[in-house]
Amino acid sequence: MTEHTQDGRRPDGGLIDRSKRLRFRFNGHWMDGHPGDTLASALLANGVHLVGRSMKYHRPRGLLAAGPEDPGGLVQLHGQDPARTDPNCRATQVPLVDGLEADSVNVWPSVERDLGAGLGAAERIMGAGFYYKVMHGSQWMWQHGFEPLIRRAAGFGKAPTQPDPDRYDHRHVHCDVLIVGAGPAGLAAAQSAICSGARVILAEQDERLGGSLLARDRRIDGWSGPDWVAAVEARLRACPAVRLLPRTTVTGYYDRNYLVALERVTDHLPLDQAPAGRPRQRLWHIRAARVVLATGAHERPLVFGDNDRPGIMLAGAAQAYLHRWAVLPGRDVVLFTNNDAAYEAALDLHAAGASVRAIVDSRLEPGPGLPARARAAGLRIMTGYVIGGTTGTARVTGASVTKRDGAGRALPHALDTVACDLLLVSGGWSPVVHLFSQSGGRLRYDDDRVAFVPDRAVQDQACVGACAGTVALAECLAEGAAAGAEAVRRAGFDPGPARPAPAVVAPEPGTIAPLWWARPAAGQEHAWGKPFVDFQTDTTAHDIRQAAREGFESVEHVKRYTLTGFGTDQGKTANINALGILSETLNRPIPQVGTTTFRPPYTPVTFAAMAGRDRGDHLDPARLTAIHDRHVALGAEFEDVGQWKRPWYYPHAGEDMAAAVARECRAVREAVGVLDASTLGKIDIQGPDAAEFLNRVYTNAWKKLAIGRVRYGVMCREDGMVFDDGTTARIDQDRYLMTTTTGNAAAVMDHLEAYLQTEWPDLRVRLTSVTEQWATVGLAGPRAGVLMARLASGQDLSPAAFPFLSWRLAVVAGLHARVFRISFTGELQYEINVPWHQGGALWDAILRVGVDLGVTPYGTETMHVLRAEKGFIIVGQETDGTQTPGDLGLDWLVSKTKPDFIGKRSLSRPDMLRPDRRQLVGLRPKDRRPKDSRQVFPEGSQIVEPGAARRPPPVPMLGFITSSYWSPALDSGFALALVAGGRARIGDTVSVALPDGERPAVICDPVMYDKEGARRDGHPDAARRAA
Amino acid sequence: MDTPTLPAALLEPSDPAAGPTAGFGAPGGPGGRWESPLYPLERAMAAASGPLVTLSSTLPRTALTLRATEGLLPEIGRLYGVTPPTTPNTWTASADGRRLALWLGPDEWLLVAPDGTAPALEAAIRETRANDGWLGVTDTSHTYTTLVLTGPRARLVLSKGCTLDLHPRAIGAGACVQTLLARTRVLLRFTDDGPDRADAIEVWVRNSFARYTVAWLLDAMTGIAAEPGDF
Amino acid sequence: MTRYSIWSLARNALSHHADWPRQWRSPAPRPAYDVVIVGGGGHGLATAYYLAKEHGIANVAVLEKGWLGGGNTGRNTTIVRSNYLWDESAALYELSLKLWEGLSKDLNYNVMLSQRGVLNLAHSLGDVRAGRRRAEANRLNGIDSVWLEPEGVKKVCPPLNTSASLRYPVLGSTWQPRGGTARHDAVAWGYARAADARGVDIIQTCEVTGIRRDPDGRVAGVETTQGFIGAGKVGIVAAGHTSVLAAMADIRLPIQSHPLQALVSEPIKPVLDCVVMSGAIHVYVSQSDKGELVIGAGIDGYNSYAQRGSVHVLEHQTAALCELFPVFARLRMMRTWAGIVDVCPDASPILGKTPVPGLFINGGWGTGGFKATPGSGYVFAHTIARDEPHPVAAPFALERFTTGALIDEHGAAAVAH
Amino acid sequence: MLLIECPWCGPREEPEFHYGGQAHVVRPADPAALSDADWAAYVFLRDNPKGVFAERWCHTAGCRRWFNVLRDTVSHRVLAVYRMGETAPAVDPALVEGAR
Repeated sequence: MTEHTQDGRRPDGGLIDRSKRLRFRFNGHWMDGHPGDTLASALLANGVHLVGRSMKYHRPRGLLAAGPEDPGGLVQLHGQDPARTDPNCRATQVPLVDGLEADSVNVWPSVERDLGAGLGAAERIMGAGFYYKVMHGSQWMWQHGFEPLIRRAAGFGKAPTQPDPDRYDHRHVHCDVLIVGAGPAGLAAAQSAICSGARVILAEQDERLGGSLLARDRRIDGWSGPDWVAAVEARLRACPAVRLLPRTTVTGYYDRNYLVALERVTDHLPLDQAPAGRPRQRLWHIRAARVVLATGAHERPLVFGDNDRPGIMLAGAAQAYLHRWAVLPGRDVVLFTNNDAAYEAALDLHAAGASVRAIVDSRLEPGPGLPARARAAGLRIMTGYVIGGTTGTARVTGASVTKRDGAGRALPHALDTVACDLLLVSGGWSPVVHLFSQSGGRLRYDDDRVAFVPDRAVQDQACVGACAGTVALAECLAEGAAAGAEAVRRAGFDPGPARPAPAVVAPEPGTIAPLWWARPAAGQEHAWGKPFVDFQTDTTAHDIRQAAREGFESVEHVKRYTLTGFGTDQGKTANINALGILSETLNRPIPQVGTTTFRPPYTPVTFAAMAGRDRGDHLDPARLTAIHDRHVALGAEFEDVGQWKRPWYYPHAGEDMAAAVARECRAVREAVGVLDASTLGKIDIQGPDAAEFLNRVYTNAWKKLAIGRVRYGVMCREDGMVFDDGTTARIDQDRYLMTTTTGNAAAVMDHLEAYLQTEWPDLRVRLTSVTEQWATVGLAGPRAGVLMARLASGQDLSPAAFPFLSWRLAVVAGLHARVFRISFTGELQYEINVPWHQGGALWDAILRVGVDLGVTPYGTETMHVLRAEKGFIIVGQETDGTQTPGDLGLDWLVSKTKPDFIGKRSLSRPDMLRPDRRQLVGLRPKDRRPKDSRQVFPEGSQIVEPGAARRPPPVPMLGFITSSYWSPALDSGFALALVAGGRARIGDTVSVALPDGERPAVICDPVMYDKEGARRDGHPDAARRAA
Repeated sequence: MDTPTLPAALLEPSDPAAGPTAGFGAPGGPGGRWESPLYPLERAMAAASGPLVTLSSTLPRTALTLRATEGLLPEIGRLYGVTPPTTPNTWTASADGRRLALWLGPDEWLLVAPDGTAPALEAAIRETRANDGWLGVTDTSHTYTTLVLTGPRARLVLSKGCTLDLHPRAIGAGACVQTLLARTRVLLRFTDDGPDRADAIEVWVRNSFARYTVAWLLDAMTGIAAEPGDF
Repeated sequence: MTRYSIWSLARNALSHHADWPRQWRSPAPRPAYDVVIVGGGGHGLATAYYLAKEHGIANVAVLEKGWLGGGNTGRNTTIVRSNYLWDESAALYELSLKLWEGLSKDLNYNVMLSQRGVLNLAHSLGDVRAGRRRAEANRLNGIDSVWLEPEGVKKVCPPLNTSASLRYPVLGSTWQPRGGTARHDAVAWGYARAADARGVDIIQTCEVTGIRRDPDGRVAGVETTQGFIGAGKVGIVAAGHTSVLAAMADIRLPIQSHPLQALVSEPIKPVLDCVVMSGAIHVYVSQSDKGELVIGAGIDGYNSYAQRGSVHVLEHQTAALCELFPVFARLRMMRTWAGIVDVCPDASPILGKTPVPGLFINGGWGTGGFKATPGSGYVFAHTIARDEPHPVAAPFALERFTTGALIDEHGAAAVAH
Repeated sequence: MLLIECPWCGPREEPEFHYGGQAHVVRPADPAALSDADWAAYVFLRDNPKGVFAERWCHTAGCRRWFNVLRDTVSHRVLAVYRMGETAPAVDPALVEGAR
């Protein structure tokens, strides 16, 4: 195993802590680095340039950049805990920690010897759009032969195989000024915004403030860049209204200055040093009165043959590695540039002891500033030349310099192949306009700067510094300061007197001339190897030209056809070059070819950070009734009904669900059952027009309901379809209590409020939800009366004195209660409402007092069986939003005399009058076998004419089964169903179509138990037995 | 402030069996007359509380949801001892601080009064109905579970799940807002009832959501000491 | 049309792909056409293709205001399936799926149909009932839909969390093996190339600004940013702008336009081999051939033409994703976008004639249009060519809102809304 | 994420609100007098403009009031907020993206 040493590290300088050594492992090799390093800088310090392989051709790839724009340096991070493996991390953004382990992605068996790279001749075939042109002849061959190969080859890292153990946080904050980016312009903005009283947030993606000041040799007011940054940072930290957010990337810019930022809270700490309970990452949601974008610029590479080898690096990145991390990324250096500014990198590396072999400038006439200094330093400058191609495999070994012909094309033969281990490239700078564009801002192409710059803003914001296309440091500082002060002023604060402009020492930025592709001479276009545009997706200049040739002229088409910009770097270095090449190909100016819109996120955001705390039990609230703990103690299984947890059934030891439900059913039919019905929606309706209101929202008549009485009602939407049902009681002269279904409670409340506030504001009606004011317990069964009498001693709540469909105030188990006589089971039933906080006490009392009566808790499943035996519907089960009241056999509930109610007019539309509408009926197995619980048709089964299911599809369907159960009382399976014209077909035999064949069934009345309603007031026999 | 000339029934519990110490069991405990949904969580709430933030629940109080037109407010104020505020998102209190009126909407208030006074208060307010067919009053004493967050990082904890501007400059004692906390509707009442007139923020949540909200808050409080405390 | 094959590819590789012809021409608009299709997305291009292929009507222009496939065709999550509840929908989407299955061959263009199967998860007893009902109806309609219990779901999709401790556990799922995904851009490009080869003029950056009618009310042509173009018949196939275009002919529609957002993860090695949809907890996910997890959810609640949605919607859907797939929690969201979907009250499209003679509408597909592309184009071409609805299209006529014969597919849409 | 000015509670984030679609659609006084087509128009047909849209929102997580909003469906800019029963105020066309 090779022992790596930091022989790329300079003996002094840099913003690293040399007093500490950090051990890390890359592709199995142990190496050293220092605090302050990124994985990228540490790798370069150890002489490692080959970091990964590209997506399509598996070409060796190294580090092109030093920041988030780097396309190639993707690694999979491992930790002690395999659940924390992290694919596709950018080495340039991974803070080095002790014990870090990283591997190259998308390589097999190793990055040095990757079999994927052996595609050889096949590469030649794989031009743009290659996939679309083959394997279209046979779906089978494509899907079973070719597609699996493509899938296996694609993708970079591997997903974890275990759940993420980390925590993630969210914060919501508001501020007067949000400054994005803490480079010189952002810091200047912050400095002039603080101490005004305005709330300022400064977000910086890096762990250090300073931006380009950390990567260049600059002096401000006599301070070095890092020292000036430290001084400003100290001032900012001293101001309480300023929130500094380092390691925080603003990833999204949404409507009304709403921005989202990802803070990496503990990613830079070794696991054992992360404080307990701290989240791994935090997603900030920021609503800012004004935003200052100081997001800087990205340098772009040049496009030429084999421009992708490890050791080919952006000029500014090399400066960053040198100044910030004291890493000399190469000793024999060639610079290829189309602009003056990049000369500084050659000068810096020269000063640091590297040998600058050549500066190749595509322009004939460089500017007077930095190029002159380079010349003065004795560096070899070749103007009017380009680099045609390179040599090397795992690292660049040479650059072939060639002249340009009359058409500006690179000649196919090298004038000179300059040996080098570092080839610096600079194609100019692209302002980081991503957030500006996300905010809706329009971009403008600036010919002088050869870049898209912000144009018209649509939100309250300012762009400053390199983000605005400004290059000179002094101007960046001035723009920042002015924007900071302006932001403060707009927020209503006084920024105080402007600071004097600082004295700045920085080189002249100089000029640039576009060079989108050092395109080889006509007919020799492939002489120099592959000219890569997108280093991650392996798009070449040839691909772009081919796309244009094939008719893909929109830049969006070209991107999609060639996959330019579809990598994890989202084309930060590639998109503008692709556009330039397309522009040349189509012979149209860049503004006419267009740019792409930038969408969030600026850099990728961890899914779990998006989810924040909304994971596990916090995904959605579980609503619990006052009696919940009793159900748990009784061993209940729960059913999710909306957000509610409702007891489904209460299995005893050794019982399965069927046995438990059968026992509960028998208890209700033969003794007394107790049900927690607290989840039903309850609405207190008050006001002199309440009856009129009910008349309009329900299909039946409400004006004659007496105080103390209860009525069942159904409400429709305007389309005439049943929306909800429930009982409503008249509490007082102008007061009613409406109940709704559990799942629809909020929807009904919204529906009613909407009509009151927007359609009928003249109705004097007030609605208040009292769902959670009351705990509701139902007692049902022939012994319910006896139990009720015990609970409400001294009060006559017997069926004789307390008629069906009425309610009473009573003291039940010593608690003030409202008791309702309604029945969803067909048995004598009381619904006892007590204040929520007393629900537990009521439940306890019922079980205590009723123990000798066989009082049995029953769940929703038993409730469903019992109501289905009686033919009662459940909204959402017998209905799916396409049933009228008539379809459900509820015509008797639809007033013929009321002039109007919600949905009435819809009921007379032609389709509502069809005789073959699906109608609610009962269904019984034709050949009933007692005690055979297998004779329960599956719910959802379709109903067909006998024999129809044996014919080829499509098979006409008559309807389907909405509810189906085993009935202990009927000793039979039975079902409710919606069947076309069903009410006229009672007695007919139809087939239930099951996957394994038809089952004959007989259509019957939906009320299958106690049709005459004899049990509603308590079965005399049962009551007598109980007594 | 109106001078309270209130019948005794509105000041003290009319039902002698009510009140925080009454009932079958201990106050707030299982089986009690006022069984808090939080009794299994009280210990965890205490354990999670510290100098930076505390989480507790309140003792029972009467709460009435009042629906009225503005013209009716003076009369209700005279009766109740405090006039319901017409400034949105604020609350007012009687001179002795025992009766509160929280703005819920342009025609809706929450009256908060000593435990056990609901029946008498409701009846008394209903008396004013003669003046206005728009009046509605509903006892909602048992609808909510009320939590209290105090401490210098109480607002920070809320800001993890609440989109409002919770900066003291934007919202302070005297404010009450209905909003979302995580995935639940809440009513936040801001007071300076904490030690040394520091924040004490009431979080009113409907009973069925109480455990979710507390579990969420406990999670949000985890590791709060390691977090920069600036707000 | 140069036929694509491994041989043509090899031949072109020799010339470094320098000789590929244009996939479609870029003609200037002629003064008039028999049929003008407004909208160069998948549905519009398919309509033009089938007009030429099935009905011999090749004097057709497809007008696109931007670039082909730049609307919802290029913005959707590419799910293909036909397991719809009602007979009318089942007929339409199954016709479509059958066309999908032969589409690459028909178009001589690999649209990368990947029939890796679609799960529609059930998380409540209500979901289970609805899912079983749909699977049974599908089966009788000849659609390969089955019901899976949780163990079967786990077998089909191992990374899915089927533990009972989930906030909303997986109680089962419908499973359509023939469902899957396709490469959305390729669908537009493949249809464009094939339609062009049959003589259809495809005109990009040509925005329709008005619909001109004869004095007798019949459609006469369209005003565009490239001038007036006469037309015997006009078909509006402009998802996201159906209402805007219909308004040019004074037609009001029961359509509202909403943002629909989607996102992808960074590309990872294959880990998910089917499409998973959960209407109840609002997320659906598949893995593309590039390795990205492609994730969608429900629409944003408000009307919008901005191709931009609200971030909390994405947060909710990623929360749902982390719940169903805890092993995906550390992966990263790489790209987000939004389309504009035209939503009908019954979650079914409007397909057919309008009150204006010669004017036809195909729209209102909501979140589910992509899967219908071939079938929609096929029946719409028939409807335009014959001036009477294709039998499969007939139930989707605008009149259903008057008669009440809605086709309520809320339960079958990806996410109920 | 929209920021909507509730007429009573001030600016609040979108999740606190419920969307109610087109504003000023008046329920027919006598539905029985309408033809099927006219009734269908009331129930189903809605404006869907690209540009200024008068729509209803309810501050469900706040004061529970319904109110009207004029909003640009292209820029998402809220141009005006007014109460139920009030008429829509005039809008400065310069602020409307959808008109461009």
